[in-house]
Amino acid sequence: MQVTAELLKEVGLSADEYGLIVEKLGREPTQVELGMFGAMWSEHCGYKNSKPLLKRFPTEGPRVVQGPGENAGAVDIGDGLVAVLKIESHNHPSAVEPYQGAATGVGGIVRDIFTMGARPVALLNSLRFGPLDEARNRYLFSGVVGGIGGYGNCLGVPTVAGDIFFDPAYSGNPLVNAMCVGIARRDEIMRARASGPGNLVLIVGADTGRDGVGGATFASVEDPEASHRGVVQVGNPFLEKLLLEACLEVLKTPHVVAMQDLGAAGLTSSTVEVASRGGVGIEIDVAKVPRRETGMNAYEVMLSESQERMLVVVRPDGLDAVRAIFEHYDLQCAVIGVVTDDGLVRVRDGDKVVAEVPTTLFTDECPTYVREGIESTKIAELRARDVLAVPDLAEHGDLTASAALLRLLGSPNIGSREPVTRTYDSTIMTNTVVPPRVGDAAVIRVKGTTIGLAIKTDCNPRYVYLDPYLGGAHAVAEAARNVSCVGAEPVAVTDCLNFGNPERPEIYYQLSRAIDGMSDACRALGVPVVSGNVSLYNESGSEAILPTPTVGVVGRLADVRRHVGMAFVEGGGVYLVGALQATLGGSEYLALIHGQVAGAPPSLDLELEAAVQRAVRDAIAQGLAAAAHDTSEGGLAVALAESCIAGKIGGRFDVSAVLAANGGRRDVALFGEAASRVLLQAPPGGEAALEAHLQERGVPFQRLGTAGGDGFEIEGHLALPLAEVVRAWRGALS
Amino acid sequence: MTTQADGAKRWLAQVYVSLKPGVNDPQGLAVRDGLHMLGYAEVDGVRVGKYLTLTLNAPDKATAEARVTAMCEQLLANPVMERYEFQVSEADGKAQPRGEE
Amino acid sequence: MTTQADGAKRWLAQVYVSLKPGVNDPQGLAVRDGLHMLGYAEVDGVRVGKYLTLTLNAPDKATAEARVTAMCEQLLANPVMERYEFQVSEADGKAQPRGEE
Amino acid sequence: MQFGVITFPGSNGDHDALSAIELGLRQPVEPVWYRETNVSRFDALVIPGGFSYGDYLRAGAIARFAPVMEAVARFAAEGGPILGICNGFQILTEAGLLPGALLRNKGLSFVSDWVHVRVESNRTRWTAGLTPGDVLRMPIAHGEGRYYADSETLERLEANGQVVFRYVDAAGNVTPEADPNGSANAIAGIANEQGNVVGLMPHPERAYDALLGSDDGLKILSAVLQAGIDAATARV
Ligand SMILES: Nc1ncnc2c1ncn2[C@@H]1O[C@H](COP(=O)(O)OP(=O)(O)O)[C@@H](O)[C@H]1O
Ligand SMILES: [Mg+2]
Repeated sequence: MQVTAELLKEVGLSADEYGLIVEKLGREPTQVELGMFGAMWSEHCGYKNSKPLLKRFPTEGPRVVQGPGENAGAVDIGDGLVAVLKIESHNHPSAVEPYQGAATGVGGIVRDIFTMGARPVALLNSLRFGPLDEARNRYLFSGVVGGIGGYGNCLGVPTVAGDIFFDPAYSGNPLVNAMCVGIARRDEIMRARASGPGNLVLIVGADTGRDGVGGATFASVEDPEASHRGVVQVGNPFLEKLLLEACLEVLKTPHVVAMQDLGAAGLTSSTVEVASRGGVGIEIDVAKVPRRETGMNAYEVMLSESQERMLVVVRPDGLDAVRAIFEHYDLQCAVIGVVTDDGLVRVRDGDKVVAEVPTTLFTDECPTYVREGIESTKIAELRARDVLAVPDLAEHGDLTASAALLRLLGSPNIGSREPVTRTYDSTIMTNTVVPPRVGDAAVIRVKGTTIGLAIKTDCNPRYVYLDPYLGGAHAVAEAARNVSCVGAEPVAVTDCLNFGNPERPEIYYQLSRAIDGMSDACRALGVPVVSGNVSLYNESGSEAILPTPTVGVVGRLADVRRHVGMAFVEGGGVYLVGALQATLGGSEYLALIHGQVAGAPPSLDLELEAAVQRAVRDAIAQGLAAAAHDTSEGGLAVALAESCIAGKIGGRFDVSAVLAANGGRRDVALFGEAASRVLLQAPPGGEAALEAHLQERGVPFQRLGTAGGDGFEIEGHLALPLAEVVRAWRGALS
Repeated sequence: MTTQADGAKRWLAQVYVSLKPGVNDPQGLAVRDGLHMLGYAEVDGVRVGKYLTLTLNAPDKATAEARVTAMCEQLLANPVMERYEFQVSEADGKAQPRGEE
Repeated sequence: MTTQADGAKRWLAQVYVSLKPGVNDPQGLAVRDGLHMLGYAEVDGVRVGKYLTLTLNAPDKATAEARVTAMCEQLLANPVMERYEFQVSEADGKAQPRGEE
Repeated sequence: MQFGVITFPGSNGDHDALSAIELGLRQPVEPVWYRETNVSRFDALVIPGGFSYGDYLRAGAIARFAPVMEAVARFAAEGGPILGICNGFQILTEAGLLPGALLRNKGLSFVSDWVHVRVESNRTRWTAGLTPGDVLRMPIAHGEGRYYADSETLERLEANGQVVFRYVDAAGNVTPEADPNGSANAIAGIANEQGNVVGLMPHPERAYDALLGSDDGLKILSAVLQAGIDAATARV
């Protein structure tokens, strides 16, 4: 085999890395081995740029049952149960074929959950696109949303929450992050660690085709269009549903030693990973892998990313029982190899050995890079800009408070998500207590217990762009705050680090600082990171996306009936809990109305954040609150409007204290953004009790007014019929 | 066959869109299995695509064909995973494409 | 064209399933609107149906046609709202229906 | 009363139907795998929602030929109560046990929402205890729920009182906005002539607990229970 620069480029290895392979192997790799190294040493599988940074995350805590390193993380939720969670990106495939890219993203994350022996109970999605006035972005948006619904709906797992954000930086490189949560018995969790030489390796599910050959490598280079030559992956949720039921049933038997889904880099990564985690060797024969097409070679079979396949390691005496279960579900399963004790990954094609490499060479010996990060001066300048140089709101003219409010509510970053969430089945499984749009986070019950889980994804990428450390911390704080706002205690984080090319110092800086910020926030709020995913090289035309460390938080409610939504009820007093100061820095208002992404993002006092969240969720748990809603994009006025819209009720609010705290700037008071702030409503007549509670907790709070009527009024600033407010908000995504 | 006031004629285009070779077709597999369940064991492969009928006005067949090609490239087929073929014939004067007379 | 050991030949059936006249076709309307938006104002009607390709073994064309008719009646089309047409021709000897060579 | 819930490959509402009957209705219930050929041990059958055989080709088209369907047809012919929910409704129409067909929603996309339906007829086994005019709140979740039948069939259904549920607003009025999928005559559910087989697109089995937003679905499930108890009492 002639190893040319072109060939190395195709498998995504540098000349140095190739040299290292030859040195460690003591010979030139075969073609199949080279392809396998390319995949295993890609960023996607090998985390070569991110591994040293990921070590900074706090990953331990009293509830952690499984931290990073397995297919998904797991945390104890009581009653002998664990919540299993994981988020993953499918950005590059979605840029090429949005429907199938997003659909197979959902399929992949669901497999990560049931591989652990957990039943998937909820799906979330975190999406980023370029502006919808460009036709290509509209095509990507509708394709991605269609694919997420198409797959999840068919599978019968409810899609209960998520977040969507638009910015020109995502044109040509949308982000599609899918998260899944499952539930398992703590003592029944399965791990993907092969053991016991002589145990059999089975492949189950779909036939193998040429789909996505080279996908892992492709996810680790810029410009997906040019680098993707494989056949587009088409998902089959129907088959996945059978696989899901069959795998959960098989895992109830004593015959299974390990289970691993085939994701990026297909058979290559799944065999290497089960062997490496178990510290054993593995031998498979590609000739035994059922094919969808004729004429496939060993290289293609080893690197195919055909969907809906699982690797199962079973004890030989359990083979018949396991096979019978798969056959019951009309699934084919083929014995393709055995676990060995020689520490080698050996691939045969019939009689011929086409690859034979020590397992650890693929994993432990994968080079890692610690790079130097340097902040871009352009961004430092943007951050330093004086955002108060923009003119304040006026009594008359174009920039009145009511005009600004209506524009903000109609912004695609703020307005109604109904056109999206209506296409996702959110009620299947009969667990959904707080569906999308009803609360800041989704709440599902855990059948057979009083426990509830609250879940939400979040990340304000403008904050991260302007200040990666602070923005990373905000992402964790906001996702956790949303979970607290329905009454749950945040217990675990899963994260998806979407960044540009880490080989550029200014991108590496963003990645490294964002991880620091996230880590500090996780520590302060007591939520460990138990799983995650890294997606680098998100660029198109040499422009990187906004740095987007998406955070998914799972929270726990001891009594699921004690929850609230964000909808105001008639007659209850409305309070602002948290600090009164806000800023236009990094705000939606500044971007939408003044066309600037600039200034320092809101400051974040993590102690205050923790105290506010605790006070809010305890108030809810004690039945002292009727509604809660955090103030995020669009600031206080938008948050008040959102809770009125949700409650189909107006309200009269007085923000003079907020105005005073912000130096009399009306724009800052109404639309400035801040962390650690929550709108909390008392049930009618419950104001005194709620105030006493907040006082006792020592968190700052301010009464703003009362909900009621059919007008939306902020005294001295704006007064609008609720119907007009609703209309503006409704049209945001159409 | 109708000729419009402006000299344009009405054409019927029958467009067949199918998945490219090698692209996984779960629907085709399910239909094949369904046919086997019904005893049609002689069927060994099924692929499912789209069949679109369009009526359009154009001065002549060559123009109609050129326009339909453009429509296929731009909208009717997804070049990442599909391919298309079509036939253009004179429409029979009815207002709707075949399928809606 | 292949002839099997048992004397059967391989046939390719191209089946076109479309909605009956009078059955509302929102998908066809959406495609038409999409074409108009892209500037194809000359299109006045679109209907969307299914295009299935099957390969099957049968001793002769008449048998193949009779079997495909039965498949359409039983499974491939729903007579409540659909109708079908098909063509049977000799398969070109490849293992898969057109679309998967 | 012994309930059976049929699972086809790709059914995904089977677990919900089992939960609703077990936890909501508190009646014995058993899953029935699609390869079974005998369902005579049951007093009532539910064909649940989902994507049987992936909904490939047409929703319900392949499932109607599954082995269990012959037994289901016999059960129906003998007057046994059958409720087809969503995909179950689609399967029953494909199988000819209910007239008409369910086509792609008028808006083309899948719709997941809460709707109101009005009870139009209580001359079925699944609405016996209800009063025509009653409004029930239940979720829907489907992409192909637009009820279609030719005009003759529609007239016959209306005249015979076979239209069982219609989409309405919260006040019980038929309005264009209240119909989520463009169904003929805003039909959400129908019955066969005998009234023992009922199909509907909304999900009563997802509305069995107020914590989930409504328990109106229990009214439908308990109607058949009450009808069964009445019949048993009459026999005694
Ligand atoms: N892609 C999505 N999928 C499902 N639900 C979503 C999605 N995007 C937003 N939502 C839901 O819409 C509501 C508002 O979300 P978001 O605007 O992100 O709230 P906030 O900014 O207050 O965190 C939430 O209930 C959220 O879960
Ligand atoms: Mg948000």
